[in-house]
Amino acid sequence: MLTFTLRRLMFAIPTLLFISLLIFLLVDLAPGSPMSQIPLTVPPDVRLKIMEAMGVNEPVFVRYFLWLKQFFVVEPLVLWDHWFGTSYSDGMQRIVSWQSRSPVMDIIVERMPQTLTVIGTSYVLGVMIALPIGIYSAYRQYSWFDQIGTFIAMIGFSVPTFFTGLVLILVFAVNLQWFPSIYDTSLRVTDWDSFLAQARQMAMPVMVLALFNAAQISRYMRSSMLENLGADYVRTARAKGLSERIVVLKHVVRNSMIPVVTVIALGIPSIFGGAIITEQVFRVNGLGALLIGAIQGSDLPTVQTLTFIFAVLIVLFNLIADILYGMLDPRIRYD
Amino acid sequence: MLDAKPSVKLVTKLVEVKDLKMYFPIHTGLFRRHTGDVKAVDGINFDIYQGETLGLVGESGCGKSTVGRALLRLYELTAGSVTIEGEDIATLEPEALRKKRPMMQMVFQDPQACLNPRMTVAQIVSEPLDEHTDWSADQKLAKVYELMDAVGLNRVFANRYPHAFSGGQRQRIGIARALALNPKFIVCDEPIAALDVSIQAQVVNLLEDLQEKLGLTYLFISHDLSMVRHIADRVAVMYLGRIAEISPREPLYADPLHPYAKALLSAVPDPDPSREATRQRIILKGDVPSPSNPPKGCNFCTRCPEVIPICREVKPELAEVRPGRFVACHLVPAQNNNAAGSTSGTTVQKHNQQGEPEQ
Amino acid sequence: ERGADGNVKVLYSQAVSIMNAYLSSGTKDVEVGSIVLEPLAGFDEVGTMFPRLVTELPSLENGGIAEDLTSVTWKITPGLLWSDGTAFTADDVVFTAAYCMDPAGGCAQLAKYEGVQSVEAIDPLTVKVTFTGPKPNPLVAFVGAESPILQKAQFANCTGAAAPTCTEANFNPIGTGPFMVTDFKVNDSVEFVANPNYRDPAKPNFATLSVKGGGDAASAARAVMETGEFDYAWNTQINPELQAAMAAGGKGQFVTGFGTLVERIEMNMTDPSPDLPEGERSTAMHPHPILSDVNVRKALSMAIDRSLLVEVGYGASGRPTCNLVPAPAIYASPNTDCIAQDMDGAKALLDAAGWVVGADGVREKDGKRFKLLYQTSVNPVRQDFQALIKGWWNELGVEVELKTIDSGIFFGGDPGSPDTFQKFYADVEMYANNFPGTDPEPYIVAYTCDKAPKPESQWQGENINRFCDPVFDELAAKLITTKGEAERAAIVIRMNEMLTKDTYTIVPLVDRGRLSAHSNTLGGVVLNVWDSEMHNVQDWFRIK
Amino acid sequence: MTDTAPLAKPRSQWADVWVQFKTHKGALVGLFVFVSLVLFVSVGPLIWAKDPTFINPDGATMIRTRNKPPSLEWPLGTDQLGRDMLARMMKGGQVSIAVGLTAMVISITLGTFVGVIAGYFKRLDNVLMRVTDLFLALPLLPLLLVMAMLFRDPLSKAFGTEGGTFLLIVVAIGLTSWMQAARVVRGEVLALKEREFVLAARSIGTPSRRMILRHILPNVMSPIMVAATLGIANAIITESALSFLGLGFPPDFPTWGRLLFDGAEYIQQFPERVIWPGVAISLTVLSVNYIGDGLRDALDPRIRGR
Amino acid sequence: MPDGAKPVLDVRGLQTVFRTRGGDVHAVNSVSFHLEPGELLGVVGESGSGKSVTMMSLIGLLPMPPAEVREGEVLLGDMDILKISPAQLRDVRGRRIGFVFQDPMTSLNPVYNIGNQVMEPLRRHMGMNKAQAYTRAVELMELVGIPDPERRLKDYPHQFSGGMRQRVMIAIALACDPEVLIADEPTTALDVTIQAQIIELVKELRTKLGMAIVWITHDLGVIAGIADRVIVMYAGQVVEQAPVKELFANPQHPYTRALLKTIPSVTGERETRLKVIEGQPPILGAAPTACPFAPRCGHAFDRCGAENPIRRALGAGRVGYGHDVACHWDASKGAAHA
Ligand SMILES: Nc1ncnc2c1ncn2[C@@H]1O[C@H](COP(=O)(O)OP(=O)(O)OP(=O)(O)O)[C@@H](O)[C@H]1O
Ligand SMILES: Nc1ncnc2c1ncn2[C@@H]1O[C@H](COP(=O)(O)OP(=O)(O)OP(=O)(O)O)[C@@H](O)[C@H]1O
Ligand SMILES: [Mg+2]
Ligand SMILES: [Mg+2]
Ligand code: NI
Repeated sequence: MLTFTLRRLMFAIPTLLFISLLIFLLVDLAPGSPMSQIPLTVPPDVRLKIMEAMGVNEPVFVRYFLWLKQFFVVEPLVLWDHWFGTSYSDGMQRIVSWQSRSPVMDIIVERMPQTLTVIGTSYVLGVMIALPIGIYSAYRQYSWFDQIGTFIAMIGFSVPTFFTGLVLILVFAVNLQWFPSIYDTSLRVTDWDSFLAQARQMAMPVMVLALFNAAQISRYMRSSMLENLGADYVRTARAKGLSERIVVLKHVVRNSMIPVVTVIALGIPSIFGGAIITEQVFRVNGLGALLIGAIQGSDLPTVQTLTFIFAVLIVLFNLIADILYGMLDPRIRYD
Repeated sequence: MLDAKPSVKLVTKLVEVKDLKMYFPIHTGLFRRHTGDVKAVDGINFDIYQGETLGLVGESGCGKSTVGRALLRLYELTAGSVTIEGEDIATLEPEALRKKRPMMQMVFQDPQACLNPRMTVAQIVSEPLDEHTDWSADQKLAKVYELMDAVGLNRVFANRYPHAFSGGQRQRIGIARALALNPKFIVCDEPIAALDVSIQAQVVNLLEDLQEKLGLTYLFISHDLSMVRHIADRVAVMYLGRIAEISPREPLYADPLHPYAKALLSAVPDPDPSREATRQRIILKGDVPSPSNPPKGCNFCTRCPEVIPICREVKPELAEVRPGRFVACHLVPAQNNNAAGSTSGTTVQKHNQQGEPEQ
Repeated sequence: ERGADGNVKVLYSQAVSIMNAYLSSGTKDVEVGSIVLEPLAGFDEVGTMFPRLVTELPSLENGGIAEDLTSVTWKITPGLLWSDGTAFTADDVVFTAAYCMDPAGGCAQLAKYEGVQSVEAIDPLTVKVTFTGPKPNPLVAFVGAESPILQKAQFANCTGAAAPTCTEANFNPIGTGPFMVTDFKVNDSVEFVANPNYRDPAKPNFATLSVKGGGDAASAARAVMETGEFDYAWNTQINPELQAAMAAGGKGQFVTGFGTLVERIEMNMTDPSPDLPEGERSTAMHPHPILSDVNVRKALSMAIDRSLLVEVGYGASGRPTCNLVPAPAIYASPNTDCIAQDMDGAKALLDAAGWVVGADGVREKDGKRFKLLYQTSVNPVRQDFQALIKGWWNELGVEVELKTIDSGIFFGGDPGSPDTFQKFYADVEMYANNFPGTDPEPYIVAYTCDKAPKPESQWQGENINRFCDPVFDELAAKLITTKGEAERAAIVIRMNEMLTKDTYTIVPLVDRGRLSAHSNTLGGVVLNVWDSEMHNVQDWFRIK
Repeated sequence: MTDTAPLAKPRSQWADVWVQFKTHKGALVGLFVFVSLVLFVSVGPLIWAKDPTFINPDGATMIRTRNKPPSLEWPLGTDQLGRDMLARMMKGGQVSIAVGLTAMVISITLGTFVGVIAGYFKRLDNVLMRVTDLFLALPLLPLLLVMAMLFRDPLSKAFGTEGGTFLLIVVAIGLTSWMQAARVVRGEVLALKEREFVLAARSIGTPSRRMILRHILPNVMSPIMVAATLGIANAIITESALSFLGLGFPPDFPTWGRLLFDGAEYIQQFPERVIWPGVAISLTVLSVNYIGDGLRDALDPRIRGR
Repeated sequence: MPDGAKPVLDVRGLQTVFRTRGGDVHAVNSVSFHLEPGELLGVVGESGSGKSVTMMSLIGLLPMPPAEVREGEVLLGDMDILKISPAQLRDVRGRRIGFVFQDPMTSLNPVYNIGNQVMEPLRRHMGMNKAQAYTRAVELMELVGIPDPERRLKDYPHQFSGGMRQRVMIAIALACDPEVLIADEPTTALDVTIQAQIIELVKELRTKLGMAIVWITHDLGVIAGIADRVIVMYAGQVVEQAPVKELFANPQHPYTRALLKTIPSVTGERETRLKVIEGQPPILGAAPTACPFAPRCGHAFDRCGAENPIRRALGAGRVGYGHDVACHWDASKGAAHA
């Protein structure tokens, strides 16, 4: 297992480097410039000067290698300094956003909490809803419960989140006034009241995303359960006189989880990627909103850094999914 | 019988297998270094004569299928040579190999799995014709019908899908496919294992009829020893990638020489309660060792009831211990030393194919 | 009383990315920055300049402006303190100029300091700005929210190439304004508290202020007008039906103000045909095969019903206009002859110009079809305008193909992209533009021949239509040296009419007002389109 | 089983599929709904011959006819510019369904191709799977923008604006959504490769190309069908997202996605305007999904064989 | 009762139907048999003849739907286990009736270790705590001949060979000392040498524990070696029942006879040509109105196509005890049965 992990990690490095180069070239080639957010009233010569100061006009490979150095040398050093109070990174140029002129990593760190709480909660909630629904739908295949579950899941797939978000706002924020329509990122949970406030402001975005995630995962769980419910070992378990609850929850679910766990693990990078539309609708302003804003503003350092981190996460969770697979299923061993 | 009725004509070797090795590599570690092998077939020698049926028996996982597949070069051999009609299959170029394929065919173990569920019988049977002839559609169809008649399938079934057939019928489709290009040599890899007793007999009879009619040569792989006794002229007993014994049928069944062959034969239940009650069985203890890590010396030494110290040290070679009987065992001393290691040194006489006495 | 009214919440549909207007000229950054950083003088809601950190405005009368227009002297109000308690001095003003004029700094407001030769501190409370030559409109630097004063002590190490590294200072500048930053989240939210050292001890009325950013205009308006979560929403441009519905809700109200922002159609005077080799498309080398004819352009303008456009797209926050410079009043041409739609007249004009209706209803001339590509940025109102105008032009016998481009690309000016508004690879395009402050000079002189975007200048340039008239160029040269408001206004009006009414090079459509919303419990809001909308946050109060 | 059934006339595989398909109620309803939708958008405009982009050039009339609720004259009402919603729904459906189907075909073809090659040729497996990772990691927006920038004009020149845009959109969607299908197909092929009938074909001497076409592809149809049904939904929604980036069709060109997005602005005053396209998209996705369910069952020999 | 003690298991007129889309499938048709204490009953018949379905109907292991036990009673002692509640039935399964399935490769849950699976019935039925169950599991493993049980209990099924897995299955079935052990083709998937090991093991355990066993197989050789009594099934029905020696010596039903003839043996005369049973097994559909073997039967006459024969005893005794057969033709007379 260890060598398998190491091997995969080793192969991941060239892959990731290549991906990073491609992302860089792609974002650089993409039309749009960091000037698009600047009003037309700013004259062209001033624009050119601003671009120059940002370093936009350097040749692309110079910028790429500078980014590489910043990402792999400077930023880790900054982190080191931060933890151990040293000052190795003094005077080194960090990756700086063209839009806000602040280090991209700081922005990412700043955005992490709301992304993790909102998107993370919705993912966890989605999974928690999806699993029982999937299990029960499969156990009672073609029952009313199953049919309705299928129907709702399909709706969950097909209705875009901007639409569900809007409907929720109109119902719960405008008409019922239960929940705020705008997420307050500076809210700190210190007591029961602020906890309630936090719960209320998370309610709607979490609902929207949980519906979407649950729809997908419940389908996987259902089909996996269906496959395993007919397996021979289930019959063996019944022949031992075990109760249905134990047969299903102990024997079938654990086996059915094997493929589903990898699906769930592979979905986790998308938490960090953020749910772009939902974040915008409710102004959660997490990483997804950061990325989309950066892309619209052609903020190359931010886009590059964020997408590269996502790429790392994708590769990493691919690996984690494989390892989980190996751990859950004793038949698979990676050596 | 072999001795009783010596053949008048000198029989020719169709297939010559020399020191065949088939290893499946195991790669481990950070750099996927080649650290070991599954020695599925570990250096075996035998010949198959024109028109005979060689039975290949042994327990599950001992490498029977691997031998069968290697013979048709469905695997790239690790070492050794397989000469069929004077041409070494192991070294043929892909195109030459493709040209050679019509003369050697295979019938598979699982009649369900070896037929593409989305092709009709006609499509399945004519696939070899599509590949190796440039006949018109009508010619092919005519040949397909002819083949279906030959294996006893109603022509009406030509447009059906495999799922609509019983196991025995499916196996006939597989046989028809194998016959399409008029092969000389057919590897039958457990063709009856998945079938019902009553249907096994139908398939075996069919194979025998075809052999008689077309002069085919079979390698008949099975672990059903009673069926092998019925169909094979000579039988090879394999254990853990090596051949333990090759003998003509009757002497083997009457008097197995290798301890493993003895155990194997004694384990076959007899459908006669009175005989079954009195029969003495040799029950082997323990499990088959892993083919990736076979024991030193004789590979049967871990389970052999008659094991002696030398077995654990020295690998016994296959040697002719009685006329036509080859055994790899230290306990069975060779009578004729110069024949050690190979069957090629002696002229094994073919037992009469047609003249099986009608007792 | 300072801080008595608790918290006020402001919503910007574009999020704030930096508080330092010199590093980003995005309107939202400038406006939110103005809560902390102040210029020496600002504009009020009618566009009149007034002193903020100085005792009086420099003028020829009080000697603040030199007779020869080559220098300005500012007198700083005594006793002013930065929010950290240190004294505000002339050095800070001098430093600010140096900060922005540093060639390596990439200052976004460099245009404000154009023509400035030097800035010096005469004494701690007197600053003198010297220009390279006579400057008819000298009160530009240090005036308006775009050119606020930075604290020297805080930014001393942040000049030139080091400017972007001072994240802390850029996010949390020390200022003289009514509030100070306590928490800054990039592109998300900013938290403020009242500045204890603010010059008016009774203000601001609110103890804290929060600015949240992101989302779209409709939901921003909703947060004020329907759910009441916010007190003020900036730039809530939504369709008139929704405006009406929300206004009826009773939780808040919309406020409108008109500035200089004009939605217009620009006619391409050069040939954008894709058949031309790259580098010759939309350049002066090839005049436009159809639109070069002034009557054709006029007919296209006459076919448009501007009132209807306003009604569909803007409601109360827009009004039809025929001018490129709609305000301030003295600069605005009285021309209104484009307001009434005249379809028949337009058809007659085209007939006269030789464009006759062909078999399929599309006009032709010399075997050439009257077909236009009409592009604009992605925006629901613009798409409605496109559809409406296309309908009218179809009625005229003109075939119209529509195209929309993401605004990031359209306005991005990337010379590599074919879709920027400067490249203008279309026959007509629509967008809005305005000018900062009250002086239209830089805005109007941009239409001289040499300012046309072309490959040699990396497609930079503000003369989007590639309009070229020597008479206009002469007027432009004259304007730059003319002093006296009335004389300048006459020239501007003339130039404006040359571009619009005389040649229909630019077809103005709508004078777009600013539409913002505030809740009924927020008092003291005065919408100011000439300066920051936050120009008087210190006066805001809670209506109880 | 069928062995002793009276000797029926030989049926083609598709006839069998249809027989099995018919027993799946959901699939039949889905098929009916989908065919109705296709008829609605294709035959509908012939019956309801209003121009979906027609705006009354007379301002006064236009103002009077905007934002109308459903009535006899405008069965689905009118939009904010007085355009007939019924005509727009039909026209929009043509584009959405065409884009959905074509983009799905492209993404499935690509995904199947990559999946089959990766699964079948062991040497290419690692490379292709890393390419799949790469596509998963690439930021889609810049990718689409670059594609539009590079290919929009040449395509428009070659196929006209609409044709060019259509091609660009379907290719863009196809290129960015094949990864899931590729992963699924690869897994399936890996398993299929071990099946004995593939070995049987090899013993006959069938070369790789024909092996894939004859033996592998027909047997990965079931997972492909599933991916296909999800693909249509994805493509219809992605198309609408593209038009907001200005990468889609010209703005006066209605599509369901765009109608839904435009209608969202008016949801409070005229909710029907979002309901029409919303229901249409959901119905399409639902019906295609049920059809896919039915097809998957019908194509599965284990089920069909029962 | 004329023959022996009171049966431990008595099955009467069992009928099981599968409701499928293509109509009902009558997989088991009025099957009756009984099992005496300490007896080993062999059940033979070709694939699809309803052997497994019969046994699984007894303890409700068939998926319902589509399966449905229409009629019959199954007396375990004095209790009709078809009529008891699901909870009571669960107390019977594993506790009083142990079950060994056909395919050892898939019958164990791959994700739990062997120990866990062996201990499960012990804890469920015997109320043992973990430690007790563990001790017992070790004993059981030793009983079925698995060396080094302490270590092997921690292993997972895939680490066991087929034969060892089947031993584990047997250990699980024996865990609670059931009165009845039902072994459904326990050796079909195994090699001859391993099969011999398992048969040897069961014989040994039977003498040691004295339970009644039902042994399903289609290998007559195995039956000959271990069974006391045999029932032959064809198309969901019992066509013949007899003590093992009697059956081999004096088969009555044409199917049994044909079956016995098809098997080649390793000893004795080698046939030049194998005998076959011509034709195909019937398709199970509606309840049979004719003898299902009639189409393949050499002795069939018109009555066979019109009436499904019921089991009749040969000689003295009654059906189910001694020798009985379901056939219109009387082999001993060589003529139709009266
Ligand atoms: N492709 C392969 N890769 C690695 N090992 C293999 C492969 N194919 C077969 N083996 C191993 O080679 C050995 C022999 O396998 P083979 O299939 O030839 O056995 P067999 O005698 O045919 O068994 P059975 O009677 O079960 O068919 C086994 O241990 C098997 O696990
Ligand atoms: N779920 C089901 N639905 C419909 N028919 C079924 C189902 N399960 C079993 N059958 C039918 O019941 C009949 C009896 O099957 P059973 O498994 O008992 O046969 P068997 O005698 O055990 O055969 P084998 O020796 O192959 O195990 C078969 O014809 C089979 O087709
Ligand atoms: Mg094999
Ligand atoms: Mg069975
Ligand atoms: Ni069938």
